[in-house]
Amino acid sequence: MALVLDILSWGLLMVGGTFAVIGGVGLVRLPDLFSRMHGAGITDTLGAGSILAGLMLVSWDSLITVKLIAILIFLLLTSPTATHALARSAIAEGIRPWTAGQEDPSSSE
Amino acid sequence: MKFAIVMIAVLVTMVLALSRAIAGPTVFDRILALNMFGTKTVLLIAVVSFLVGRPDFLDLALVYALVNFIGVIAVLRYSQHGHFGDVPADPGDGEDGGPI
Amino acid sequence: MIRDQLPALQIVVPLVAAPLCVVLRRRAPVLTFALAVVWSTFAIALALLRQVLADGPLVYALGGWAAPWGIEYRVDALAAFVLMFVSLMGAVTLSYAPRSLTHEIPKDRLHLFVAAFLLCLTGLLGIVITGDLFNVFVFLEISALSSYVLIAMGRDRRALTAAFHYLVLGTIGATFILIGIGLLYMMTGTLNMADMATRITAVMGTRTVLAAFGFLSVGLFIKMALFPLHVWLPNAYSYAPSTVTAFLAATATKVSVYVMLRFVFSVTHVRMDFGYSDLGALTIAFSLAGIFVASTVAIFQNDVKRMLAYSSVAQIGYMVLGISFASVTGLTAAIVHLFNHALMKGGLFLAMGCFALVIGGVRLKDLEGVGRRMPWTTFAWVLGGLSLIGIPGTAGFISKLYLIRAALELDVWPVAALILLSSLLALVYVWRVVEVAYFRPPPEGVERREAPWSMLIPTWALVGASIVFGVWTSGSAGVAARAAELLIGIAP
Amino acid sequence: MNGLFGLFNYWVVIVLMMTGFYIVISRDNLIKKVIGLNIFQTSVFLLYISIGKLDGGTAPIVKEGLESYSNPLPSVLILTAIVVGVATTSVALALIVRIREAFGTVEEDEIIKIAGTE
Amino acid sequence: MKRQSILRVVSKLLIPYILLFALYVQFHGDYGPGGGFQAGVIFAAAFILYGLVFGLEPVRRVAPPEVVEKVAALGVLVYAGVGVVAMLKGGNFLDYSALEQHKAHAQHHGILIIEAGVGITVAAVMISIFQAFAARRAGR
Amino acid sequence: MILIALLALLVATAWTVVRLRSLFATVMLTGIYSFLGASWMLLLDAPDVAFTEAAVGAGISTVIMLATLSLTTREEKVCRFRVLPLLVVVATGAALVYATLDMPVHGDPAAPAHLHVAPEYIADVVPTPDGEVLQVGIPNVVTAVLASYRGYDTLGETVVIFTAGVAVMLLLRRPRREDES
Repeated sequence: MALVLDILSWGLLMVGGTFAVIGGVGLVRLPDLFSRMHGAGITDTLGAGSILAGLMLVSWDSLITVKLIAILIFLLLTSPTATHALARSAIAEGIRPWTAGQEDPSSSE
Repeated sequence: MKFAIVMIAVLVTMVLALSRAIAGPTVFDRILALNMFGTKTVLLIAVVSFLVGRPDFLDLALVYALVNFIGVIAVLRYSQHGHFGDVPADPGDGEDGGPI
Repeated sequence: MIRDQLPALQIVVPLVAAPLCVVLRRRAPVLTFALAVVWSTFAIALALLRQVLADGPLVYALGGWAAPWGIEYRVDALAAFVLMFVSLMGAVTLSYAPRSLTHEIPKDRLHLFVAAFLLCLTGLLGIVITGDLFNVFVFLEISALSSYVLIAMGRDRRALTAAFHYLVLGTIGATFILIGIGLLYMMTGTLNMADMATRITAVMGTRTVLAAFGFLSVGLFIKMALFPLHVWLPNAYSYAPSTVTAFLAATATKVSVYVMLRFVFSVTHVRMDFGYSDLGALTIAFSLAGIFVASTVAIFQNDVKRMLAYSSVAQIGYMVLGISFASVTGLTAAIVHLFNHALMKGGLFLAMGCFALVIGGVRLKDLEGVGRRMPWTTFAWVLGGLSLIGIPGTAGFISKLYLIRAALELDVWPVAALILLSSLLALVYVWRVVEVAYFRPPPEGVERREAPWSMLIPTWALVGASIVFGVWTSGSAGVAARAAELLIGIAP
Repeated sequence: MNGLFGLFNYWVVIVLMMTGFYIVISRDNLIKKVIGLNIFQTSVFLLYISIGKLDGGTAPIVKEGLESYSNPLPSVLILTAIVVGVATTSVALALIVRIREAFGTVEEDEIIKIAGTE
Repeated sequence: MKRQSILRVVSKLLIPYILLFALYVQFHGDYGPGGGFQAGVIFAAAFILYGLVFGLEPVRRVAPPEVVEKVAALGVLVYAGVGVVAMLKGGNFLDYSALEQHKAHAQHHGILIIEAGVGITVAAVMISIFQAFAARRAGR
Repeated sequence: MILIALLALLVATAWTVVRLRSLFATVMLTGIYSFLGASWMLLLDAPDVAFTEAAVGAGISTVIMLATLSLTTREEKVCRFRVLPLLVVVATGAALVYATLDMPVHGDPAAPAHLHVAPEYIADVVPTPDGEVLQVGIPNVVTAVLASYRGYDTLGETVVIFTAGVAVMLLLRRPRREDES
């Protein structure tokens, strides 16, 4: 049982770490705000989710797991909310999503 | 071991987010990077507290998440209205309006 | 029982009074209450001074914990003396305040202003009484924060920039002090001054302690406005409300000088044999430069408040000069000048407040013929001015006398000569005002109108005291000499 | 935390402190000054905290099975200093708001120019 | 931001839990990181979030500036009051041991009360600072 | 390793703050700076401080600064290089580096700070002036020192924050009548 938990947590942590880095690369490399948002969104939910789940498996102690769950719920609630509000504000400001064929908007500013 | 690897991954992500926050170019890019940086810090704290064997410090991670959320909302609020006073409840608030 | 608790009451009374003022809120009760508080604070300080002079230094363990672990108050003759005159200044200036405040502060915020004043007083007293280095920083910040806002309450919009400028420099100074404290803590492992004094001997010559000393000194020099770090002071004093200027000019910089004294002599034990060193020579040069430059600048000011502010910078030079002699006489001069300068500068600025209230401006040309319009206020101003110059029979004379004696003791007669010469500069700027006030005709059509009694009495009390202490020196110089002996470590 | 890191750590913190200090004294914009002040102070906090660290120690919250703890005193001092820092910041910013209302600008050189004409 | 429904719903959902968390930090300070100051800040953060999302007026209704001002003073009075009571009971200022017969309990209770004082002051001051800044509009 | 990485990030952030003219971006970076600093403090065994720094530096300060920006300006007008400040800074920095040369090495258990005063706090055996040893009995030593041994400092801290509240209200509260000149 302990071994299974250990392997599972290894797996989750690694997956989470990978997602985090991929999202980070996306944040830097993707061409415009909205696609970057997508990259950030992945790390915030999936990356954070897997890492925290991995940590939960390590600590089968009650209080710590409760705290981890609280953090996870908090992140899952706030991060998409913030991103959503951000996207709406950006639209309201007049920033339009970049579509293929356009010039790279990040180079124009 | 696994904690160390994840920690490094999170650190790398933080560096990437920071570089986006520094580069911009629009305000919203920076806000996005700020938000991501905050959540990554939360993860870093969580992982590190396991790494050094004091997982009872997770309260801190929760505080970071909370502060980060408020920070991002404040930044958004500022960039949108330009002030923190009362917003006149105008139903015709243009693009901003309408329930989802 | 009250006797044992005096040191705590000294701080607790004004500290608790400040939030109570915020709760009370209504103008009349707040003012009455605050006046009662400041005068009882002064009474406590007097009782404390008597007790210390009779029984020797007092130690009070806060929270009931022994010293290096807990924080303690340490009241010796010097601390009690400074506490006495700081609380005296608080009491006198606040008694003077009501009339001029209604003139200068919006009505619905008066209770907040009084609270800030009390907090400033608490901070200054707290710095003086404590025996813990970090606690000095905390109370320094209480007094600093409240003085920033007190200054910003001036009617002129430049008061705001003056306050901001002071805030930036003051915070840099405080941060330097914080760095210095950190380095000292690193080397000794303690924050208690008495404990540090014993533990620092082992690491005295190390580069870290040297740097700590440097950072603390620079921080304190900024706070006390020693030339050339005085840039914040002239604007702050010129644009602040009169009451605030009088209070701060009489206390804030003095308390920083006190901390310097405490740190140099109680913690690092500079003793007689150490005396006149290279470092001493350097500070002597700086303070002399400060005295001359600031006095000269003062001569060319047309705003009298600003003139007095520059004069304050020069006076700080005298105090630091006394400290750098590192002898009993030199220290006596510095300590007695703390007190005497508080009296005369307080009096002078209060008189300025009277002018400002009645005439509306304090530029030289506003004061033309004021000797005939407001004879009592002007005469008070002149007496204060004489004391500033150091005419025999005034308190200022006593300070300079000790200072010159200290210089002669060390056989540096050029310094003594320079001190005398600098008095001539003071004579010039005081004379400029006297000339305008008495020998120019007042503008057409103004009547003789004196400042209200509630303002004249406090002004005269301070000016009168500066004459009294010019004659009866055992009350000031006697106590100062005892404090100096204790600091140098030759008294029992 | 080897020997090499021993002083290196302090030096980087010093660089941070000086960066903040430079911002404070070199910028005309009042808000930028306050930001510099913030960075300066935060870096001093870092200096203090590194004084408190003990090799092999953990956070000073006593727990069964742990032997060596880092020094709690710098933490306590810095908690106080942080509070002082935020208090100073908020007063400074309030002053800036008033200055802007009175002078119409927050650039020091412009304010000096305006104030000089009075 | 008045019209952002998702944000409003999520914030409304979160605020009670933030307040709860502040209380946890306040009273858990003896055992873990945290204490009066941190709790006060988090408590104020809940109000600030409310103000950011719903506007200043609702916050002023919940926490009128005149009341907040007095509450801030109250916190200091609570703290100093413990010290004064200790003095009245024959101990030194802030000597909690003098508060009760059992000294260890007295220390414990003393710490709890003064931490509450710190929390009250900090929360009130932070809220009032936010209100003061938010209520001032540029260009007026 | 992670400490060095965090320090490098801190330096990068601070230097960007020097360069950037957009105050808005600067404020956000200051928030990030606080986050980084707080993480660093956590790693150096100061969780209470990290807690406070995160809540205050990244939370409250950011909000107040943004509020100030909204009432003043977004952009710094000029951002020029200046020699004199640089000299002052270099001199100060040199003095500090000079100070480090005789310092106990980072983390050294034989440093005076670890041998004096602190051990009694941790062991909870602090004496009263009468020599009696009294126990506070709280696991979090930082809270014990903060609230009991050095409770007077904390009272001072509370008063400082109260002073700030009074100051801000004095400065920013609108007068009842609009006659303030």
